[in-house]
Amino acid sequence: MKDIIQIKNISFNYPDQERLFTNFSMNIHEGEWTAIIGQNGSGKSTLARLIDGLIVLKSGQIVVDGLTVNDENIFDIRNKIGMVFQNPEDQFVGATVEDDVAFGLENRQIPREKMQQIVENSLKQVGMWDFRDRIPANLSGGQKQRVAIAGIIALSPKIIILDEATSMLDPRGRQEILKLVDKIKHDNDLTVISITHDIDEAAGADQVIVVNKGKVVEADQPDKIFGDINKLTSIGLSAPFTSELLSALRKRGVDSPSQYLNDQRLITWIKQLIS
Amino acid sequence: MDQTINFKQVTHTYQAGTPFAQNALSQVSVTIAGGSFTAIIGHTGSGKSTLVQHINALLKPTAGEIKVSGRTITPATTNKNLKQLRKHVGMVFQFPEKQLFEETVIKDIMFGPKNYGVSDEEARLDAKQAMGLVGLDGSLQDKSPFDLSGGQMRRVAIAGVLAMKPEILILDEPTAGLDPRGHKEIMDLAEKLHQQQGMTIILVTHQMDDVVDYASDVIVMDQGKVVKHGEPKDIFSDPEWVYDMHLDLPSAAEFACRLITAGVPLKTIPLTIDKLADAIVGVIQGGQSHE
Amino acid sequence: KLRVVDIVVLGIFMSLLLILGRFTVGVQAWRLSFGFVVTAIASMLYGPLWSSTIAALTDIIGTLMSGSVYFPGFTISAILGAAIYGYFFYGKPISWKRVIIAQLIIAVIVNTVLNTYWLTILYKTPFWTFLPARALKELVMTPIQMAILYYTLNSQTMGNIYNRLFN
Amino acid sequence: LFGRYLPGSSWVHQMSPQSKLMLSFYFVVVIFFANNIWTYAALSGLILLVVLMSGVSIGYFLKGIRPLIWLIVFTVLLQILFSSGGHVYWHFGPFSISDTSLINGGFMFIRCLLIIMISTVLTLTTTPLAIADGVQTVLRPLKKVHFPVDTLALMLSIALRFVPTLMDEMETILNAQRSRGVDFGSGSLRHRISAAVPLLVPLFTGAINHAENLSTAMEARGFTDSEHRSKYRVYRWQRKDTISWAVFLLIGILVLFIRKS
Repeated sequence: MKDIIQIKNISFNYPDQERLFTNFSMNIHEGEWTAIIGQNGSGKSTLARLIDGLIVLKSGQIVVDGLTVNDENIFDIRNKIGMVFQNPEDQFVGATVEDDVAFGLENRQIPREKMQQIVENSLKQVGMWDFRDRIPANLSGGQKQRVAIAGIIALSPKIIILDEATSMLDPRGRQEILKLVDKIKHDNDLTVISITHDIDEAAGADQVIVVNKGKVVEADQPDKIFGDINKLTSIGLSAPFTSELLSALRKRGVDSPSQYLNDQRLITWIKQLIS
Repeated sequence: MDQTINFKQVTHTYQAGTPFAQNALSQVSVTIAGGSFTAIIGHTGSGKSTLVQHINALLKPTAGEIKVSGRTITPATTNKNLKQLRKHVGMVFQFPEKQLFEETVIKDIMFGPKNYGVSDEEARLDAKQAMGLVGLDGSLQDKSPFDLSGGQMRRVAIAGVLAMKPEILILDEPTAGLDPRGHKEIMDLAEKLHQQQGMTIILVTHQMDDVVDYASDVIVMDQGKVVKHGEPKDIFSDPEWVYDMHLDLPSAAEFACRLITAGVPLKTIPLTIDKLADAIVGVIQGGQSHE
Repeated sequence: KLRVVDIVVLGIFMSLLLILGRFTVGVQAWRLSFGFVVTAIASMLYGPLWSSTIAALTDIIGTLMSGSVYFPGFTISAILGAAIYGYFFYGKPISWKRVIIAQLIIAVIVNTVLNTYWLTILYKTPFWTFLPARALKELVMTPIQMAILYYTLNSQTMGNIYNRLFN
Repeated sequence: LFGRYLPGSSWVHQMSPQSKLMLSFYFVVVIFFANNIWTYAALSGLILLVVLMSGVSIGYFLKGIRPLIWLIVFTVLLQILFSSGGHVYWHFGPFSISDTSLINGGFMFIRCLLIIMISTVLTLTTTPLAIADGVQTVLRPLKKVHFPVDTLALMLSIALRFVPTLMDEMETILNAQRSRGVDFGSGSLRHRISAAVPLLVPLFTGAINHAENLSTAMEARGFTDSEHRSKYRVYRWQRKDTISWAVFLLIGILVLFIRKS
């Protein structure tokens, strides 16, 4: 598996603040959905900003799709990465939905005729074409995040980084956005990095990286990570629903597996138990 | 004092008398029992926030009346003399850290009590007590609230409301944007205030797991009306209806529904993980006894 | 040369000017809007050129959008006011002396003389009939504005904002 | 604040915002040349035509005038009491009422009405965004003297985009502080001004938060500077604009001819 992002021995701290990362390393596989989890203040969002060159690295190296993150490559790298941020309100630049999707295209000086096509196409992919002349004040948080995603599709990147993109949405809006990103990932062959503390979302990822106090605690497939509830709660996270249920069954004397099962596999296992 | 809140035929129209007039509440009659932990649920725009803002008269009804601890709020209620009511009904808005403004944590928490004419010393005592309640370390009191972490800032804001010693506490999505640990701390605080201090808690939320874990009563709103009012088990007993309201089931209930669809014969729909585990164990044993 | 964040901050200040310019405290003739605080803060952070530019633009846009009568004279007043704040506050310690002189110049030249003169042109009314009432209002409001400016610009919040933007 | 736009597809709605903007400005200038019954009649006729072409009911215009009624009455009264000449009916100290002053008062009334009407047509038929775009187009020639028109255009669009957001936030902050016992609407002037602190500090802090986040998002989307960008939103000059200008210019020339010299 090719690593589309390599983070090698980075160290970072904000001025006058404690060291956030010391000799931190991790890799992101191309074409996978990687969830980076950790409690607030663990440095997850800083990591996303470092990858996109939005904050300057002090030491170490980050390579994105063969390019080292530095002043010279910054715009090529930003062409490869689309970011969706936490607050839907604070990433809407345009006055209306279509203006906002066009913003990134305007920055790249795409001619107007071509822009119109791309904007229409992108908005249709996220189901927001009918809302094209709405102003942000008349959209829900979930709809604004859809527009942000359209703005990313418009630039056809290789990587999407969701920086807590669903944490301010209600559960339904959250589900819809995740489904949408999943569809877009498949349609466009993208790599997705999701920075989140929604464990149930992380449980559906291909790879999970657990970050705590500026260190990678664990990086593996969800099966390997989510079996141990105590370890997760000890670093301020919760366990996925299925792990909690298995643990509750274990307490009731049911001989249950200690590894992580997703919803479907847990249902199958329970059915086997009763048959 | 009696903490019961009584809505009688309350209608609220935004921008009344203009072409943009909108009924945010229509003829709502509901009683929130004193001493209860009541969750208010409903999809976005169903009128939840409008409803709770009537309880401390931030909004006044266009028609109808609200009785809160011996006071009656009607369309004719003026903005004068609402202070006592607002002291009695503490209101924590969504993202309450956005209301912080003082130079130090302690001053910000003292702001509420001082608005009610409490002396400096007394306000300071109330503030310290509130800091203890929300679990803020005393050493933070002279820091600027803007230097704290997001979760701490939220607790400062909540302490600012608790320092006024309200008897009714309204929490509007108090855990939005927090991580799992922060979430649990805030919800446990609400439970503590409910059980130890006998506060009436009104929680506006989208998190159904919190509803079953903490609330004793649930009010379901849809299109400006109260469509159901009861205990959690009554509300979630009909999954179809819950989905029709554009709401979710608690995780355990949702998983139970999927088990039933897959052919696992559960008799009821459990709302919590423990009840679900019990039910599954019941089926297993039941199954074994048949053999 | 402005950084990206400066462009956005100035944009959002324009937003605040549009909103706070219309939000007033006080009753009837003694109303005070907090627009001047926004202008002063923009002037202190970004200097007279940028602050008078955004003041001019918000005057034009704000007037046109609210459907009131647009008159270029008031734009000139807005520019002058912001330029005066900028001259006195940009990159300098905000002392009582500076605040008093700046606000006094604005009160006399801009608010009293110029603005009355604009009304005279716009509605063809005699200059001296409007003047006394306007002068009286300035007499009451100016000291209040001075106090607000001094305490706001020297507040810890402003210090925090300055550090976040420029350090 | 900006809720005055009425959606529609009338002649006036379809004109480009920059020409609407310049025309209303031009019209106000022409009003200053009007000085007799014929000139005012010509301009009133033109305004009536514009109102008809805007497809907006007269009721809306009257509603727009209502808040300004006292200003109008006041200016008209001043005009009547202070202008001199002609046959004097009544006088007291510096005040007098004569036939000339009554006529002047009447003209003043029409003049106020005309200015308000043209501004109202503009706001009722043009979205805030289009007005901002219009202003920007009008300023475009200043680029030659290195005036940062593109940067200002971007600032303006951010400003408009954040007006509803910040108004909502202001409302929430007001409510949150009211819940903490602040009484915003009453008390002495001193009390009211000190009540502004718990409003303004959170409002500004929030504004700076928005600015930091938004600028990060803009950079992530490839923004570097406002000069080197293509443009998505363009308002083209149309035949309707040319025709409207022709009519306005004609009436302007007519006014110059029939005014009292």
